[in-house]
Amino acid sequence: MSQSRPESATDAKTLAKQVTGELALPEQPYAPKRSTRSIVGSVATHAVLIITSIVLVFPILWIVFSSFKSNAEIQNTTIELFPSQPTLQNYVNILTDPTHQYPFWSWAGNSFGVAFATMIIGVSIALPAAYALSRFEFLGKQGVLLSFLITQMFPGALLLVPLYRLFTDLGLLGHPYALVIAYATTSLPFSVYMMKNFFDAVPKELDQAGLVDGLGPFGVFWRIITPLTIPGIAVVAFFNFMNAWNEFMLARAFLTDNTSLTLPVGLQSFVFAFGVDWGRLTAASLLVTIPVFILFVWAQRYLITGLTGGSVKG
Amino acid sequence: MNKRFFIAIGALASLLVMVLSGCGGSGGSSGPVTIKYWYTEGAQEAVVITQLISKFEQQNPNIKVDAQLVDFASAHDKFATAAQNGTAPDVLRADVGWNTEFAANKYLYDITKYVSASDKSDYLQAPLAYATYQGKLYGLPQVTDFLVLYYNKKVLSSAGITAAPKTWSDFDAANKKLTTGGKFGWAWEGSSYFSQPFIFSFGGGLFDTSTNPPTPIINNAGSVAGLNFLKQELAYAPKIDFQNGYTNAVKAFQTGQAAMLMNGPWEYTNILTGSAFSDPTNLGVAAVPMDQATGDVARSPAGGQNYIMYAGTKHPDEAYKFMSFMSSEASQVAIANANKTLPTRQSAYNDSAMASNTAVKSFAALLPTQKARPVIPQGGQIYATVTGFDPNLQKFLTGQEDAQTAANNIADGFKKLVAGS
Amino acid sequence: MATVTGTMMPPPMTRVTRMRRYLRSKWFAYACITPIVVATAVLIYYPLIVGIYYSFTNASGTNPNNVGIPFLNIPSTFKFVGLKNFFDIFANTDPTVDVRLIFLQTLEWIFFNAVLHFSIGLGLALLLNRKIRFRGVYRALLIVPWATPQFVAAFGWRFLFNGDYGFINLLLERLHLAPIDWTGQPSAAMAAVIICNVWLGIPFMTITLLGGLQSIPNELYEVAELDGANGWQRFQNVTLPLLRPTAVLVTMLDVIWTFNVFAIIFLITGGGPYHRSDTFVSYAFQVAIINQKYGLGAAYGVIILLILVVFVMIYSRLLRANEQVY
Amino acid sequence: MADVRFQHVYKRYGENAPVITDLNLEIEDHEFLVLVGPSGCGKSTALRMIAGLEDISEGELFIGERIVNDVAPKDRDIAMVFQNYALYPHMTVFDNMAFALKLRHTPAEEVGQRVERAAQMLGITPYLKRKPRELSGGQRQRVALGRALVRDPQVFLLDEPLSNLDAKLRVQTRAEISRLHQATGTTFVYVTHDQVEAMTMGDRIAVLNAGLIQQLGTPQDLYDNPSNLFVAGFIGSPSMDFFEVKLHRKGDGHAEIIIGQGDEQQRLTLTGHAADVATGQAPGAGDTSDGRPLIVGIRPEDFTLNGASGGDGQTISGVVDVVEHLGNEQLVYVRLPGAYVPEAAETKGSTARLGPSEKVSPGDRISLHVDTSRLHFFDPSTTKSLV
Repeated sequence: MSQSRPESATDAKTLAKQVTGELALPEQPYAPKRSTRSIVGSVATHAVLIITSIVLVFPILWIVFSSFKSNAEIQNTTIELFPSQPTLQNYVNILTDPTHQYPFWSWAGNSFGVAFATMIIGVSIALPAAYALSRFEFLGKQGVLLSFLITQMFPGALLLVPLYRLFTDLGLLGHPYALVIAYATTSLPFSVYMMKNFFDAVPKELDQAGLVDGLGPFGVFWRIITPLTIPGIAVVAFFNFMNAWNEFMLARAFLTDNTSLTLPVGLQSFVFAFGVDWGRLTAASLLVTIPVFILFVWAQRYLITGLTGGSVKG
Repeated sequence: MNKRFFIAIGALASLLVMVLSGCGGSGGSSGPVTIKYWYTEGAQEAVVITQLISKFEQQNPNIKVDAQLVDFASAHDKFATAAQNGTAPDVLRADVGWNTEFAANKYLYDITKYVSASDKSDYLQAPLAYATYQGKLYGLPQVTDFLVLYYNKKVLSSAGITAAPKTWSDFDAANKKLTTGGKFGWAWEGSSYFSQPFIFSFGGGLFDTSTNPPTPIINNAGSVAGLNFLKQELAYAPKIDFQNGYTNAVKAFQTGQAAMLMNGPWEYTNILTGSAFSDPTNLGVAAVPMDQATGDVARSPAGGQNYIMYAGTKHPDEAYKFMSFMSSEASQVAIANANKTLPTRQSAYNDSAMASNTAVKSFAALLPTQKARPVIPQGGQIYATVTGFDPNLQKFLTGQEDAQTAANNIADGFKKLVAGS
Repeated sequence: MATVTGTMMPPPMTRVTRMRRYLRSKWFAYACITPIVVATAVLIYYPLIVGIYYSFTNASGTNPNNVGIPFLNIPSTFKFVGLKNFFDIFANTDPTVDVRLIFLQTLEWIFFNAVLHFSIGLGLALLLNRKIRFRGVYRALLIVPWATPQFVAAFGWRFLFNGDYGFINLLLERLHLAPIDWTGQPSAAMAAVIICNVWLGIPFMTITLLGGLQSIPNELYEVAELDGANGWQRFQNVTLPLLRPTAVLVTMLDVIWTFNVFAIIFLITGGGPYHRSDTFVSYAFQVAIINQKYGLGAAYGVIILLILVVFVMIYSRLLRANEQVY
Repeated sequence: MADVRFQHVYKRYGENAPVITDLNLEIEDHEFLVLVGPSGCGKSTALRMIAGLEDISEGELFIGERIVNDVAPKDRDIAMVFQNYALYPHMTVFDNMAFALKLRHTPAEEVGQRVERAAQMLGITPYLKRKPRELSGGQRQRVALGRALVRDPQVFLLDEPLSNLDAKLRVQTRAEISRLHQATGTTFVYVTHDQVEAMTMGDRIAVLNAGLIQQLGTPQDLYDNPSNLFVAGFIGSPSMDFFEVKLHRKGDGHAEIIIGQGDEQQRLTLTGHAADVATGQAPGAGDTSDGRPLIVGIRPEDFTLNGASGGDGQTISGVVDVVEHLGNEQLVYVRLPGAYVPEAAETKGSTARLGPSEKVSPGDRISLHVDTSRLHFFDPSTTKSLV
């Protein structure tokens, strides 16, 4: 046997199954037999979980309820969960922008465009790199891996000034799409790391079967391995998209025109020097959150696999 | 390599081109010139501004105004960012404090040549001074403002207070009477800018601009006395949430929870939307109280806004046309009538259309209490956290530092600020 | 290579042949890796070097140390000042801010977030690992904060923390407790931003640790039970050691993410009062962008990098001990 | 169809000792060659070199008349069956089998026919529309074979193709692969660690250890004339029993070996071929001087139970350790003096293969008759066979 393939056949099979989504849900988790647990314990467990769930969901619910309240009602100093006179006015204000001051659609368009472009560029650069790192031994590989490990931890604050100056010199400051360059690049190390985990889970024999069947190295990558890691690619794409969708610091520092803002910075427009328009802010927040939420519910299972290298099932 | 791959790459590339051209494709074409304008008014104040802009566009079919709202709090650094990059608006409504700073940084277009002597002499002297740097004109004053004492007439009279407090001891006495049963004598906004009436009225100040560089006097005896008095009177105000101090204070006054408030003319129309002022005549306007010992000195911080033009503008003539339209007598009157803010032109005060504007008249009467702001290049940053003004004030108010220490720290911050380090 | 059938040993390969042969087998790997290497070199490492260079200058966006604006024909006037920025930071000379406190706050921020994320996450994971009713429902609800964009969370919590009509203080009032001055008191402000970030981070911890728990084979518990281990002993001797690799990895991710958090601090407290809820990251933004002190801001960036390098060194040792990825 | 030739092939990873050292091997056209050896011996590496999946550090590899060192796998016209089948999970069985043909732009009609034919041969026609994950292990194995079969390649490579099957299926598939070889007449190169597979399937077997070919030959040849201790221990189940002995040349031209020392000492008088070897009369025999230490190998079937206690110089006695009844025979583990256990041996200790009716129980002291003409001699220092 060659030294480079330590995993046993059964491992490879399980992993292959996992990649193709075949793996059944994990066996029943270990649980002490019901009889050994008292009713009191069970009630306590549920109580803790219910309280925690409430605490975790409440801030979002509060935003939901508030978005249907008038600003006057929001600023009421008595606790009032549900709007007494529910109104859609906040949503109308956001979506139609009657005062031409808060171009929500421009922000959404910018955010979507930036996030989408980040996703496309990020994935198309990260994908082949992750494949190479997963499959080949080559001179400099350790260096590349180490450099990714380090850059993965660079905070935005570190690159803030130099990127700000670089973008200024290139005349890119203020253009939302210039952010794509920064976003796609800064999320690359992590994208590669995640994608590599997905590739690692695909048995190398499939590459070899492809080679023997008549494919070149690119053909193997593009026609065999890429189709097999579509969930992984989707997760990396989602990760890139979300990163760009949520990024605040660089957007806040680099964007100036009201119409060129992305959503996070745009929404900040409702926080004025002299107060906050909570009605619009909550409504807009909710509008921003819902699509992300739907995507997230789908992606989170795979996301964990990607983050933890398959050592953990979601 | 196979066909599918190239198709994918091609699609990707064309997508990128489409996406990127979306942001680079504007401008450059002939036809009407587009002027980008950033305004910083709040939603209510901005109504008249947008009306004026469409009027301007009607009168000048060759000039389009791309008017964008930029929040006042972030307008300063957004303009600075955009100015360095060439994407700044042609015209900006800027706080008077920023005018000198931007001019000193060479971000601004010298408009001296456009303004005739007669036009210049129509502007009030104090606001015009803020637009002037090293003898050149860098902006046109839009509004001037200062703080006044708003009071709830009904509440005061029912507490047996017949007139608005003239001195701080009146103010203190009134607070003692008014603060009962969940109600407060006054509400305070909780930020450095609003501490100035106290600092100034006891003989203190921010800078002594007669020296070069200007010397901080925020830590002189008068300033410290003012700060101590402020803290003492906060016993009669609702607890301050520093992040939301401004709105909370205004709201407390609007709803009758607090009987007095120090704020500017810009807030007048908004205050009237409050439940305590469904009868507008219930709102009283008086001068900021004075310290008996110091006397009737200028004690209310002067503020205001100017129209300024970006040095990198490609259309200075059109931009100036727009600026001058916005600060014309007619426009100033329209703004004053809509927002009850103070015009910067002599002629505007004498305009017949202003006759019924009692609010502006009552503000104008208090103009002598206005204390000019130091015209220094760093003027725009005096109230920014960088100087430590707000941070140290907060430390003082929350009992972490005594007034003198806080004031000394602020003075150190001011020193660093003017030294430019 | 020439055919040498017949000779005992082929002639030794020359360096060039070796190289050519190497590239022939590895060209695809290099082709794959080139875009990313170029991208990170140009957009991460080059800016990094520029940033380090700036940290030795007094560059700023305002006169007299202007970086220069080619667009407006303004020449650059900033100068090389050596280690002055770092001296200023370490000597704590800025009267407006206590750098030592910001350092401590950064540690405080990371420590409380990491500890609370982990302990709450583990607790919930253990509860959810039991065979209980409505497990799916709880799990779904738990994910809500994770799916919430950071800035929305920040706005939401800022709303809840409002001193006047914020839900939390209204609730405290209702319970006849003293309302908390969330933005005025340093400790309360720090608590506020930590609470928001803890809220955001719990789901990730819970779900990953739950996954880790579920991947522990049942047999081990059964064996332990046969060996006479009670619940706590099983937890100690089976759960904890087997969960360790997962725990180490997610804690590292958590610490990195937490360290980088900016929006929450900036949007909830703005770092206030008087910088008492600032971390290095949020403070660096104020210095660099709001105050346009690029030189000083870059110096903070370098310090942040140094902190991370130390962290990476410690952690990579732990990682190696755990035979983790990379 | 083509032959495959290794000429002085080396495989190194970095600076480490080579994984394969000076491999010279000619696999003939139409031949079924088995590469066998313990894990890590380099057999898979050698196979993967033929496939082009592993670089050759030094030396040449020929397929037919062509040097293929730098030929990409796709251009070598070989097919390979992988240990874990390596079926493309995202393709149906049909597509899996048709994939390589499609890549070679074979007309669709012909692809269909060839897949159909191969599927029929392997009995997987009903599953053509299924995805691999819907198949059992045995079915997947057939698909993997089918995928290689439709190619009609020059060389057919199989890398431990049976190791993931259960015992029964393994035996069935073994025969099936042999049939396939006969049907196609293609060169087969088969890698396994299981010497039973090697013995049952290979025309010739190459035994590898530590990157070196130990012996190349027909199964019978390997079994009868292992060239060294490794092959002797590796081939055959249970393994050959080994003893450290001393050669004693008697004056009368006969020779005997002395097993064990002191009280334990036992002697066996050599006969037949073994005696020829030990006395240097067989061609190629090495040093056979008196008193020379040797390692002697005895196949377990060369023992028979001898009720009477020896004295004829053909008997050796020891204590029974364990008895395994297999129905047709029984394996008796005996503690014998001087027993020697080489590394590669499957069974540790001495084993005798006895008839099913012999009554032997653990603890018994038994005498075993040895067919002393069938002993194998190895040099203890070189481990090479004395012949």
